[in-house]
Amino acid sequence: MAKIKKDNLNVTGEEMLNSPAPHIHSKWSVKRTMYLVILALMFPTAASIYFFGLNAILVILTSVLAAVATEYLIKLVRKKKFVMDGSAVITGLLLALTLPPTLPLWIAALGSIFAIAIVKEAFGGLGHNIFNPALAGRAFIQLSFPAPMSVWIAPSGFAPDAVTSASPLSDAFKQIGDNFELYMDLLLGNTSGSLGETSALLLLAGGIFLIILRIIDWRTPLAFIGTMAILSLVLGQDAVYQVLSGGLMIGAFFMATDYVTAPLTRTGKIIFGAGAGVLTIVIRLWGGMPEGVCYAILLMNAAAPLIDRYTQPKPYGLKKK
Amino acid sequence: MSGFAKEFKKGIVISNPVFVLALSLCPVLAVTNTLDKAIGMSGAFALVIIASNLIISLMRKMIPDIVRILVFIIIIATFVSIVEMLFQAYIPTIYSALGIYLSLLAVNCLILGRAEAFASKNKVSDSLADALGMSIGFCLALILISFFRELLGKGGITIFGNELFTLPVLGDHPISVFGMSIGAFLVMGLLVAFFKWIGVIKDV
Amino acid sequence: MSELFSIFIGLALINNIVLVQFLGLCPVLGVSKKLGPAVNMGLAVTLVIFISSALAWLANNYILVPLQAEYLHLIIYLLIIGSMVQILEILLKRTNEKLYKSFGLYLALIATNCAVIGVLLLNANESYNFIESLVAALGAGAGFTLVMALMSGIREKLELSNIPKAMKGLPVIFITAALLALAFSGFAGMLF
Amino acid sequence: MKNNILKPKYRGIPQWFKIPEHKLTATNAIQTLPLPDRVVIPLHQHIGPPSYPVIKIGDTVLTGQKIGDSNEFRCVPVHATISGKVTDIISFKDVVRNKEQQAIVIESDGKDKWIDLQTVDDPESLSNEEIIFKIREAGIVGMGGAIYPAHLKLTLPKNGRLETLILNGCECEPYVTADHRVMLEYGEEVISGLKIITKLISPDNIFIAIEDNKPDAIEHLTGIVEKSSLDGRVTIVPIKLKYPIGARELLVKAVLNKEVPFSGRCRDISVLVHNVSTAKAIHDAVIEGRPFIEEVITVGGGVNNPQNLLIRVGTPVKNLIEYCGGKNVNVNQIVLGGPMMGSAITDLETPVTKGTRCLLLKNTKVKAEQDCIHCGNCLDACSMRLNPSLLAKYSQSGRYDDCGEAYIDDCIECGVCTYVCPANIPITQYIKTAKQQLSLME
Repeated sequence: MAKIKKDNLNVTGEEMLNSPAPHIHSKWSVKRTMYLVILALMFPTAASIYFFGLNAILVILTSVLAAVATEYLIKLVRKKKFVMDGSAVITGLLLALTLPPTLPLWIAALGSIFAIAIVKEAFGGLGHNIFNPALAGRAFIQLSFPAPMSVWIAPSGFAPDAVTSASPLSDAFKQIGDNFELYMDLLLGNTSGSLGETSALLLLAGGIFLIILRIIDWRTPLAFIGTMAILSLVLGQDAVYQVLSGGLMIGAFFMATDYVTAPLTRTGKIIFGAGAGVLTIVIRLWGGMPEGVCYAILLMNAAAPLIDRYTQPKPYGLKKK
Repeated sequence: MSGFAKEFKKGIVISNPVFVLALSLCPVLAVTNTLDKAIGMSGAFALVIIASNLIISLMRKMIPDIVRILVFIIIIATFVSIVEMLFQAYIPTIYSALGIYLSLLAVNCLILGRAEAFASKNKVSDSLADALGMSIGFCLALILISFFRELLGKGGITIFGNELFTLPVLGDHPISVFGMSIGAFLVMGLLVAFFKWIGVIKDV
Repeated sequence: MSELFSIFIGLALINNIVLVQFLGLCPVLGVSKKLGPAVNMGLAVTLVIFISSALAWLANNYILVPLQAEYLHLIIYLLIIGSMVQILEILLKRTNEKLYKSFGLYLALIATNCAVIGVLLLNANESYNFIESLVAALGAGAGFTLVMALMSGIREKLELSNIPKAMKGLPVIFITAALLALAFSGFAGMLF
Repeated sequence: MKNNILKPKYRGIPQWFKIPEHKLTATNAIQTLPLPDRVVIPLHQHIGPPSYPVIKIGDTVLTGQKIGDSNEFRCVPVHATISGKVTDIISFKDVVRNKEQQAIVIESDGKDKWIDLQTVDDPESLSNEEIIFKIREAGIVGMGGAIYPAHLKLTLPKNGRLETLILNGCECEPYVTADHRVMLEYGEEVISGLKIITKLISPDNIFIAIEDNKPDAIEHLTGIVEKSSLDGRVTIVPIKLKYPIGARELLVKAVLNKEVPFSGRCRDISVLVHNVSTAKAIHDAVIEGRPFIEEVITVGGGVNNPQNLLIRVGTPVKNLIEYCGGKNVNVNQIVLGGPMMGSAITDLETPVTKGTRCLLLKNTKVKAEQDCIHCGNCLDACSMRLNPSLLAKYSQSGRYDDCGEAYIDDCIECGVCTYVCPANIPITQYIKTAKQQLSLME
């Protein structure tokens, strides 16, 4: 039995590629996804620079650069190829957007380093982390430096005279103003607060942009914000205020939808969002922390593998037992 | 004497009770936020393990096999109670800082483990060497962990009220997380990873 | 009532027995590879803590205090736990073979679990009354079971991850515990 | 009487994962490829036990003469597809089934002398057993991709019957237009084949499922049905085109809103699915007595002149490419089968076998595999409601038993998960590996 002779096999003598099926591929890629998220994050980033001027630019730059540099160094130490896939930029940017504008820059950098080195790379890098790096980074510096992490200034753009004021979620602020004006300020972002938490409208715009492009699933933010609104009403709180203030918008659209740390399944995403909503309201109303979104999402991150486990879709044709 | 040296060295490096065996972690992590507490705990640990190893090794032929674990626990618990009373009487600040973790030495897997695996089967001098080696290994690990936790979590090092030095920026803004349980897990994890990375610890 | 709730939440979430007080770490490191065994271990520990808390409170208040022999409490507690684990094992084996098979293995381990003795010592330190001791026991058990379940879920996911060589095994579990504790710090200062 | 038109009940994967159709050859009439000088006919072109040579090296064979067979009932014979001399029996690496097998090489004498064909005018004059025997002897296999022997599907279970017959005119793979052209140009034969199948299994309901991107085929077949004796018994179902709706599991869902039981067959819910080209082959075998030696194949992608060709089984790929004007310069990959499920070949002498519907030449850029980012695309896109990312991870770390517990048997290897994966993970390949390992363990 002779094999087909090799020499007359290939008419042109070119080597043909042998790769497994399928032989076509969609436009989806990790880089595309990441850069679209960065694009969506430009809405709140622009708002933060508009409202907090130079402070915002410095904090954002420090945080992003520290994140990228840390990732680069760790890949160097691990002798792995560094890919500028944008995930480190997202982590740095998201972290910066949860920080107060006047935070000492070295603290912002420390948060970024912790987020990338411990929360992400220690587990093997992108795709392997259990907790959202930006949120864990924020929780880390919140716990370490409670004082500088709760200095809030009124939005004054590039004007030099920053005035400290109460954060929207602190009790003092709850007394002021007539409701409609407060809502408008929260919506537009004309309030004190973390860099990216100010303008609910622009965060919503970024989130809807990602939902339309199918980068994120609408279920998580809807379940998150919906649970918050319903629970606020049930518990006799101002629902509009609870939804618009603090980090809920950025948390619901950009943090809770983080692929790596949220459940895979659709049912799981709803449970994840709803669970985060319940925890947020519990921490806001009864907890000692000023804001609950960050911890609520981190706690749900820990539960995500379990949620995934119990919400696997029923395969085609499988009869219920 | 070579047997003594071997058993002694084993406890410090090759099977360091904390980093390699990952035993008796609850006192290790709970008391390492300051150097003072770590040293206090190491002292208590050394007293209990040396005394109980000695007694158990001496009595090893008398203890009936079937109740040996119970007897070990009672012997160890007795020594722990004695150490507790000593600490309470002579160094009350450290006694109250250590809290329930001092009592928890009684169910320390390491002490019980050495009693069961070594002291009850070996002659007195070897058991003593084993206990000494384990104590020093335990002490070194505790000091290492607490050094980093105190340095970062307090921004400087203070031993028994004497301030040794303070870090420039962190002195004013210490990373207080390192004083909390999070810091304990973090430092422990990173230290074990570091030892694995430089090859001191092999995969178990 | 709210006081009891605070005790429960305190041990289960705020000062979680594993993540903040480091009690019961050995099983969290050892038996949390798969969800089923982890939860079984958690439930077994809860049961043992609950029963031994009751016995320890009785022993403390009706034997040790009247006799002014509180210095013996450590030895008494250890005896209570040891004998109780032994009795439970025998009872389970006689009555429910299936439950014994799923629990039995862990019961022996529980005798030296610092979570159990730790809760008894904490109860004594805080001088809780009988009901409070029981609630504290339940809270500690719930906190322990919760962490066991979360940890095993995470570890099943980590099994499939590409963890750096030096981080594999213990280090990554410690880091996970650290981050879990960080997440639990959100409950700090919670008041009802 | 008018045949009713039914709305499909299942619409396939979400819209945003839709795969471009590229059906560029839909209007190109089928052309007959000139006879090759040499054919290589593998002996195992079906699912089931292989056949063995019944001729010797040096024998002279006629077109349509049986050259390989075995006594096994589940085996189908293979036939000489040109007349000439058997020059060799070689060992042949079958890329489609990824195994080594025997193949018979025939050098053409250029005359294409056929064996005597026994024609039958009226299939009603034959008994069911005779028809099934004829179908087996003709070596017909399912043309939908499963290459399962047709006569086995048509043999009714003991004391059982099949209530529903679905004729599958869905051709969901991009580029492929072979079935589309068969329906347009051999419509009469297809319906004649359908009649024979109907006679064999006498189903209660007959459906013809055609995707809605082929309105001409729907219209054409409707016209023929209305003129035939089947008028009134057939329901035409226009299916929304979404890959992989042509797979029988999903077609059954779309047409009947029923699911084939897990690791079961269509037969378990009393359904029979047959491809339109199989129906045509059945007509050829029963009415014209011709064995299955010809098939229609689309040559698409990077050739100068994409075509639908009627070719003889065993023709080397090289001949097809040359007939279509040669390949473009930037082509670096040749795929036998569609772009989603086909196999890449590196050897232009590779013969086209039974059931191959497409030859695709394309330029592929290999992208490096990255780590899974848990985006859930594969989960959302999987028509079988599996968790492909988990299956791939289990397979990657060698945990094949866990793959089995995650219902890997349900996977139809359609390739959509891999298509939508942003991290370029060859999920389908991992799943295939795991399936292979699992079958080895048994």
